[in-house]
Formats: sequence, structure tokens, C-alpha cells
Amino acid sequence: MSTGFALDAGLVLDAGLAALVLAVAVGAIVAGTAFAAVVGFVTYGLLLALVWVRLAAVDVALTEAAIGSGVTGAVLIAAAARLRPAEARSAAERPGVPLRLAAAVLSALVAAGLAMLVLLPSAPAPSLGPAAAVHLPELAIGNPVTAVLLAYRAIDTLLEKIVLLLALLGVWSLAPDRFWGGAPGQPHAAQQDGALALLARLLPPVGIVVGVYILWVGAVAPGGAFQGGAILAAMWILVMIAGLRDAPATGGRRVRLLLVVGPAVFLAVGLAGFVVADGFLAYPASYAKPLIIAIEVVLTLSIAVILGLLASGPPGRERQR
Amino acid sequence: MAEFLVGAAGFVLAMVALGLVRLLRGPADADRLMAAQLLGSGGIATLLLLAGGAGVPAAVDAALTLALLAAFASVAFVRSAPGADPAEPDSTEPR
Amino acid sequence: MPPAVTLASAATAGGFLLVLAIILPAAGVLLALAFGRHAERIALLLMPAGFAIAIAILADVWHSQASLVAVMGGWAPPLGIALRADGLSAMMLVTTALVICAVGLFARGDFGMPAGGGEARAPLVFWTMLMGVWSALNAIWLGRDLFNLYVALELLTFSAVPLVCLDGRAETLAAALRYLLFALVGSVLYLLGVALFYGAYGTLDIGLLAGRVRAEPVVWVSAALMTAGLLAKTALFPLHLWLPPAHAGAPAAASAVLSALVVKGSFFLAVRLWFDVLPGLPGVPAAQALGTLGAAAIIFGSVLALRQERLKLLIAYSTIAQIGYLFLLFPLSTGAAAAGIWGSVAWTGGVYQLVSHAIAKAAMFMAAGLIGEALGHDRIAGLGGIGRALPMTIFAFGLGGMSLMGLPPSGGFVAKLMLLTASVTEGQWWWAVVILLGGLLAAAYVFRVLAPALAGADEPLRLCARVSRRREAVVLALAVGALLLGLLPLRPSELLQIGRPAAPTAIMR
Amino acid sequence: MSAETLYGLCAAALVGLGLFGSIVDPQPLRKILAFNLLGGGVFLLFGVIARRGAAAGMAADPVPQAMVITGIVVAFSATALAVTLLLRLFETTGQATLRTGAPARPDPDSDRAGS
Amino acid sequence: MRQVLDIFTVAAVSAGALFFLVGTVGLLRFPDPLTRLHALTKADNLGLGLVVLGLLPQAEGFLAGVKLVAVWLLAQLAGATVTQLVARAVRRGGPPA
Repeated sequence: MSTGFALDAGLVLDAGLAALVLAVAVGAIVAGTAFAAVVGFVTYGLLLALVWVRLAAVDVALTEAAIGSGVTGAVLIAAAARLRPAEARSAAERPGVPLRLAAAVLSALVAAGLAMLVLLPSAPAPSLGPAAAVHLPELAIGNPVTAVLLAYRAIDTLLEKIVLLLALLGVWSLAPDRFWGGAPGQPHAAQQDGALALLARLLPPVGIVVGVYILWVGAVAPGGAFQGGAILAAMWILVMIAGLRDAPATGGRRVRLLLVVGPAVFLAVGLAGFVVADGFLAYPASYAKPLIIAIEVVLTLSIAVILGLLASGPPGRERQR
Repeated sequence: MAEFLVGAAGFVLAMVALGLVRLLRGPADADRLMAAQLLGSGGIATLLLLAGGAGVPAAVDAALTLALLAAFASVAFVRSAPGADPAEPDSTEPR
Repeated sequence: MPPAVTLASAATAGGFLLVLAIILPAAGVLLALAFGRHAERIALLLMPAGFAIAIAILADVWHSQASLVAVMGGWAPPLGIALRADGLSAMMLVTTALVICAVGLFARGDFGMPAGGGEARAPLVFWTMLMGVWSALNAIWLGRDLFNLYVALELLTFSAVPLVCLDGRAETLAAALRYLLFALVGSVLYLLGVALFYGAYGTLDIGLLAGRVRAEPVVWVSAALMTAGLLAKTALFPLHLWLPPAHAGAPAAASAVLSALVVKGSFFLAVRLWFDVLPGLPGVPAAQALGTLGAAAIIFGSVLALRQERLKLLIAYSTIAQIGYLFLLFPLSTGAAAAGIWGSVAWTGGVYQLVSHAIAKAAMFMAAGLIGEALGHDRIAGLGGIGRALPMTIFAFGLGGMSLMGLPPSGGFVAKLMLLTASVTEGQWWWAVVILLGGLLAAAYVFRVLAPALAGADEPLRLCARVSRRREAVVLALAVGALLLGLLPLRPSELLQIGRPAAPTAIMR
Repeated sequence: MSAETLYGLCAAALVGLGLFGSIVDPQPLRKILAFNLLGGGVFLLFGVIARRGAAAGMAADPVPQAMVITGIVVAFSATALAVTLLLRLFETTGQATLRTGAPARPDPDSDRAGS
Repeated sequence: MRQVLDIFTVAAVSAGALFFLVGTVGLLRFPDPLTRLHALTKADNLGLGLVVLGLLPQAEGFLAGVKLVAVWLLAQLAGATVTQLVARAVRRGGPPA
């Protein structure tokens, strides 16, 4: 903690940031058009990334910056543009005043209840930080968040990868039968957009370096598989949007293997724990770090492919054989 | 120096926040995107200043990520605008 | 901070079975995605294995008369995550395995991969999601960590939603979207409660939390939020709007899974929350409120079921009613006179209802699927003569209906009788009235189907498709199972007490 | 008032806002958006809890942070699935509404029958 | 030496912050999208550039400095592209609406 002035400056910044986040959220709810609401949401994600830094959660800030604002924003903006023709009609179906009032009261009650809990003194705040810190040397991992994600609570991370895969299959399942196995979306016309093509040529090499760096640094500092994978995915999406590379066929053998290789390796290492360590997802002593890093590398690959395809939508073309 | 940087971070944030009025008022979607873009640049500057001022060096990585994805919203906007895609997928039901 | 390792979270020898119960179907998901055209074969191969694991866990729990525990990665709670199978979990594991395997056998007819050897959309999605549902449900039955359970809950949502709109019709797309939105808001509310619990007590392990929670505002707020979220996912009245179109629009095999099992996942978590996390807290008003919603669901769902024109919608509305019975568990076993919840009649009756409805409802939805296939429609008015054409199927439907009505000797009879007994002995007679009324209404809507089905047709019945005997047999076997459940009572009530706190009365009040 | 408390109050308000939006907004896309706002509020609460749990030389408790990362992933998957469903609905019916007017067939027994 | 660098930082960062102010004012006051775009991009790139320039002396080590410059370059690239794309969208008969 620092001197009085710094604390004050920080606090003013925090107060302003909190107010800004709220203002943007209110804007996103009351905005006149869906598009304005979505752009509001993009800034909301961006501001949240700042908040996460203020809360000393840089790992989360990275995730929020890549996903919350970046990829989610792109998906929502594209959807808002597509849905514009239907907007007026569905916006007209506003629920009646009683329902709106009831919802407002309910939401206000929930918010008030939470605010009360936030204000209630609960000293000392419980924490698993010390417990997490104790075992870091065993794992030889410097970043406690990575340790939580890949060791202490590894089963959550594993199941969450299955969630991602099922979400992707769910997205694909919405394709017409004849397109099954085909590539997502329409083939983009050869780009005349010089600026976009230039961006899509210049950015990905840098992005790949950054993504790999974020993955690699995750063992000792904020970063890791998910953040790195999200950045790689974003670069891939950019290349696809710009029309430099077409999206791959969803039924392709290589795509399918890339999708499952991360979770599969994770699972295999986990099962090996039964034999070589004490139980599922246990790492043998002194091999913990290399194993965790190996898992992270393949996970990054799978995450990048899954996220990229999730954002690309269901197959929209017949499969070429 | 740390205090100054934190203060500057707050100032930059306050400046770009004013631009958010455009986000609500528009009138064109392009204006809203511009407001978001300005907030993006301001957010990156804020993060960099905080990284120095609040002693969170990793915040630079967050700024790096934001900078990488700064054009994303606008690209999605331009590419999903009607006329950008050669054809709408037809609406035949499966089966 | 108390010591990390408590006696309750020390791993037991059979713990690997718990891991396998979750991981085997999860591995099935990965394999099916990687080797798409073999998805059906992969699922059908995993089914006996999964069934055997469930039975093995049940046998182990029953033999040792103690819970099975597995500690993930050797990291004991609160830092790590444990899985635990008590008697209740074991029972749910076996029920799930039974229903999934039956649905799998049934679905071979609808979701076989095309003969050409290529991969097709509907079969791949169906079989993969079925494995996903199985994995998620097992994770829910076994989970001991509230956040781990959140992930399991989301796994369940993401495997269930695509099943709703497998046919891609506009109505089912809308139904799936509405279901997804309800489910998402529901799980976010649950997650909010999880955050509050962690903030207050620094652990999410159910066992550790139970020892730490006190009657204070944070507990009430988070319990309320979590319960509300879970109710939205369980489709308890008045948050039921999404269920009928979703369950009725899905293919029969999927409807069976959704109605029999998926809604039970979130209900089960509500039970875990109130009985395992907060056992020491007097929740009488909350329990009465839940019971009231349950009673409203029974009446409302049954009346609406009675008014449906289509068979599948009728069955879907009956699910809403039958879910209502489940919630009578709360007032009847946390009531003022409850001495020893786990041995109580209401507790056993509620769990009986959980299991018997799962089996009966799966059978009924699959029967409806066969009827729809044979007739080309599922209008109740057009069922005339179908009893002669598909006797096994109609018989199965009737047996399932007996369980819904609560006629002896079905499992539903035992369940409802126990709930009835409990409400009388607890002096809460008003629930008894609802239970009886619900039974009468159920009888009415089941007979609304059976009467035309068993009557002769006005004109000779023309079937659109031949229905496979094998599939009829699967449905009938499941329906008979629902019936037999009523013939082996009492043993399960002992099973259900395994792993329960030794002296529940001591912490009750 | 500490920064954690400030952000905690902010999180509470966000949850209220998001809940309100996801109940009353008739447009599915904006419901999805409101769900994301709501999720952001919940995650922020986790962040506040993590920050309050700063200990052992860590500026924040890592466990809630890891949960938020998991949560953000799940929220993104949910958004992608919901948006795809919505777009598909729009492609098939030309509308983006949850009111099932079921254009294909008159459906007297849709969910609104009794409510 | 340290002090000189600090003064440099203060000066550059302040100037940068001022450019953000200018950009915002332009965004709010200029009459039509294209001029607003003009104000915005000039200002925020210069603003960010000056902030980065000011922070360079404070950077700990070579890699940190490289990262700072990389952030600025990436933001420049993004800004330039966005300007192009949005300007074209505006010119193409107003934004697609």
C-alpha cells in the first residue's frame, strides 16, 4: 500500500471506473437499438478488463480482454447487424407494465441484498490463498491461478473443456443436414478491402507471438492456456473474416483431431495419475511442471480451434470431397 | 512518480469516458463505433499507466491483448453489414 | 482456518469408480467427435460399461454401508475437489444408467448412422449429447463442491439444449432458445450464490460448508438465489414456461432423457443445498414456500395436461405436475415434527418419486414416440385403435401412467403413499389433499389417452410405418421396471441413509 | 470506503441491471446481452471476494480468479450457442422473437395456453 | 539523471493525456462522422504515442520497453484500419442501417 495521495488518486480512479462501468451497463440496457447496446457491451468488457487489473486479477483481465470484449463483442456485433431487419418487430413485443414493474422490483431487491452483503463487515475475509501458496513449490508453478486451474481444481477445467466442445457441437447441430461436415459460413469474396487485408496480414504474426508468449508466461505470471488460446483464436477469426483463409470443413479429420487433442491429453494424463501418482489428475512429484506445461500447450491449440469455430457459426456450405 | 501515473490514468479514463456520450447519442452506428474505439485507445493508455503506477507490470500484457483486438468490433461491423457478404445463406430447413 | 483434511474427505478404495462414472461418458464425447461415423457404436459400447460402474458403486456403498469418496488429484478440500457417493447418489447413478441405456437401445432405430458409412448430423449430435448428459448427471450426483457442480450443471445444459432442436423446425428452435435463456439465467443465479458462500466461508465443499454455515444474512441471500436459479432449470411452476415446447418438440428419445433425467439434475442440487449444505438451519418458511409452488405445479400441470390435444405435450405437462410432487419433499421433511430427516417417510417418498418418475416418464415418452411413428401424428383424438396395432406400447404407456397416478403396485404408488403418510403424520393435511387431487387428475389425463387408444377405430387404422418389436420391448421393459419399483420397497430407504450424518436430529434444531 | 467495496456495490448493481434486462427485454439478442452483463456482475463479485482474500503474499485469492476464468469461458460458449440459435431462428422464420407464433402450423397448445 | 527522466515522463504523459482530451472534444463537437473520425484517430494515436513515449524511461528492462512500443504499434495499426473501414462504410451511403 502506498502513501495517502496515491491511495486517494487510486480510489478516485476506482470510483470513476465503477461509475463508468455502471453507466455503460445502463446504456446497454436502455439503448435504442440493439447495435448501440452491443457496442455498449464491447466497451463494458473493455472497462471490466481495467477493473480486473485494479482488483489485482490480471489473469482475469487478460481473459476478459480477449474474450469478454474481443471475441464475444465480434459475435454480438455481427448478430446485431444480421438481425436488424427483425428488430422493430421483436422490440414491439414489450411486456406489460405489471411484469416490467415486478421485474424491476425483483431486480432491485436482488441488487439491494447483494449490496447489503458487500457492506456488511466480514472480517477477516476467508481465503484459500495461503493453502494455494503452500503447494506451489511442489508443482514448481509460479502463477497460483494456473496452479488452481490445472492442479487443485483441474477437474473443473477438464469438464469445462467438454462444455466448450459440446457448445461447438451444439452450434454445428443447427446446420441443415446437407451442409453437415462442410465449412462454416459463406466463402468470402476475394477481398477488395485493402485495409482489412493488410491488417489480416500484419496482425496475425504478431498475435501468434503474443499468444504463445501469454501461454508460456502463464507458468510464472498472469497468462496461460485459455488466454493464449483466445488470442490465437482471435487472429484466426481475423484471417477468416478478411477472406485470406477460408474456414475449414467441420468434418475434416484434422480439424476434429485438433478439437479433441487438448482435452484428450488432459484426460489421459489425468487417468495416468491412477497408476503413477495418487489418483485421478494427480501429477507425479517432480514431473508436475512439465506435465502441466505439456497439457497447457495442447489445450491452447484445442481452445484456439474451438473458439475460432464457435465464432464462425454452423456449417453453411456443402462439403467438398 | 507512481501517484502521478495513477492520476494520469484516471484523467485519460475520464477524458475518453466523455466520448461515450457519442455511444448513446450516435446518431450513426459509425459514431458509436468511434466512441468505442476511442475508449479502446484510452483503456490501453490507462492500463499502461497503471502498469507503471500501481506496480502491476503484467497489466502491459492486458494492454497488449486489447491492442491486438482493438479493431475487432469494427471489422465485425464492416464485414457483417448487408452487402458485405455475397449471399445470405438460404433458409432451407434440415431434413 | 480449520485443517484441510477432514475424515469425511479421505479417499476410499473404490473412489476410482466415481471418477470413471464421470470420465467414461466424457471420453465418449471426445471419441465420438473424433471418430464421428462411429459415434453410435462408441456410445453403445460405453453403455454396458457405464451401467456396470453404476452397479459397482451401488454394491460398494451397500456393502460397506458407507460413502465412497474420491479426492481429485490428491488435493483435499477446501483447496481441492472431492467426489462422494452416498446412498442417494448411488441410487441416482443406477437410475440414470438404466434410463440412458434404455434410451440408447430405443434410439438405435432413429439415430442409426446412414448405411453409406459417412457421418450424419442428427446421429452424431444425438449420441454425443447423450454421453454429455450422462457425464454431467453423474458429475451432479457425485459432486461435493458447489463450483464443480456449477460446471456440471452447465455441462448438462449444453448437452440438453441441442437435443431439443435436433429436427431444426422453427418451433423447436424457439423452444431451444427459450430453454437456453432460462437455463443460463438460472445457472448464473446459482453461481452468484456460490460466490457468496465462498466469500463468507472460504470453501465450497459441501461437507465443510455444512460445518461452517450459520444463520446469517449471507446464507439466506445465497440460498435464495441458488434455489431460484435451480427452480428455473427444474421448471417448477411458475418458471415452467420453457418446458412443454422443449420437451414435446424434441425427438422421442431425447424427450425421454430431458423429462426423465435432465430436470432432475437441478432438483437434486436443490436437495443437496437444503439438506446437505444447510441441514442445521431451520428453513420452515422456505420449505413451505417450495411446497406451495410444488402443489401449484401439481394442480396447474395436471389441469393443463388434461387440456392438451397432442400426446407429447400432454406428457410434457404431466412432467410439470410430477416435478411438483418432488418439492413436497421440502415441507414434509423439514417440518416441525420431523425427527430424523433421513429415516423419515417423506424423504424416502420424495426420492422414490424422483426415481419412479424418471423411469415411468422415459417409458411414456418413448411409447409416445413409437405411437407417433406408427400414426404419423400424435393427436390424441386420432389414437383410435392404436391399442390393437401396438399392444405392447400402449400397455407400457398404461404402466407408466399407473406410476403417475400412484396406483399400486407401481413405484409412483409407493412414493405418493409415503408423501401422503408423511403429510398426515406431520399434521400438514393440506398437502395430502393436493396429492390426492393430483392423482385423480393424472388418472383423468392418462385415461384420456388410453380410452381412445383401447377403443376400436372408426375406420381401419392405417399405419405409416412398421414399429420395431425390439423397440417396443425396450419401452415395455422400462415401464415394467417402473412398476416393479413398487414391489421392492423399504430396502432403498436403508440405502438412502448411507452417508447421511449420524445424528441428524442433533443438528436439526 | 475501500476499492473492493466500491466494486462490490458496482457488481450488485450490475446483477440487478442484468437480471432486469434479461427478464423484460423482448429481443432475444438483448436478452443474451443482458445475460452477459449479469454474468459480468457475478464475476466481478468473485473478483471482489478474491481481492478481499489477499493473503500469503498474493494480491488476491487465486481460487475465485480461476473460477472466473472458467466462468467467462462458459459464458462465451453460451453466448455463441444462443446467438447461433437465434440467427437460425431468424433464417427459418424471418423473425427474431420468442413468441412462438409457430408459422408452420396453428398451435393451440403452445406454452401460453394456460397462462 | 533519474529526475530528468521523470520530468520527461511527466511532460510526455501530460501531453498525451491532453491529446485524449482533444480527441474527445472533437468526437463530441465535430459536425459529421467523417470529421469526427478524423479528430478521433489523430488524437488518440498521438495521445497513446505520447503516453508510451513517456513511459519508456520508466520501463524495467529492454523487453518491457519493446512491449510498450509493440502496444503502440498495434494500436496504430488497428486505428488506421478502423478509420479506413469505418470511413468507407460511412461513404458507402451511410452506415448500413
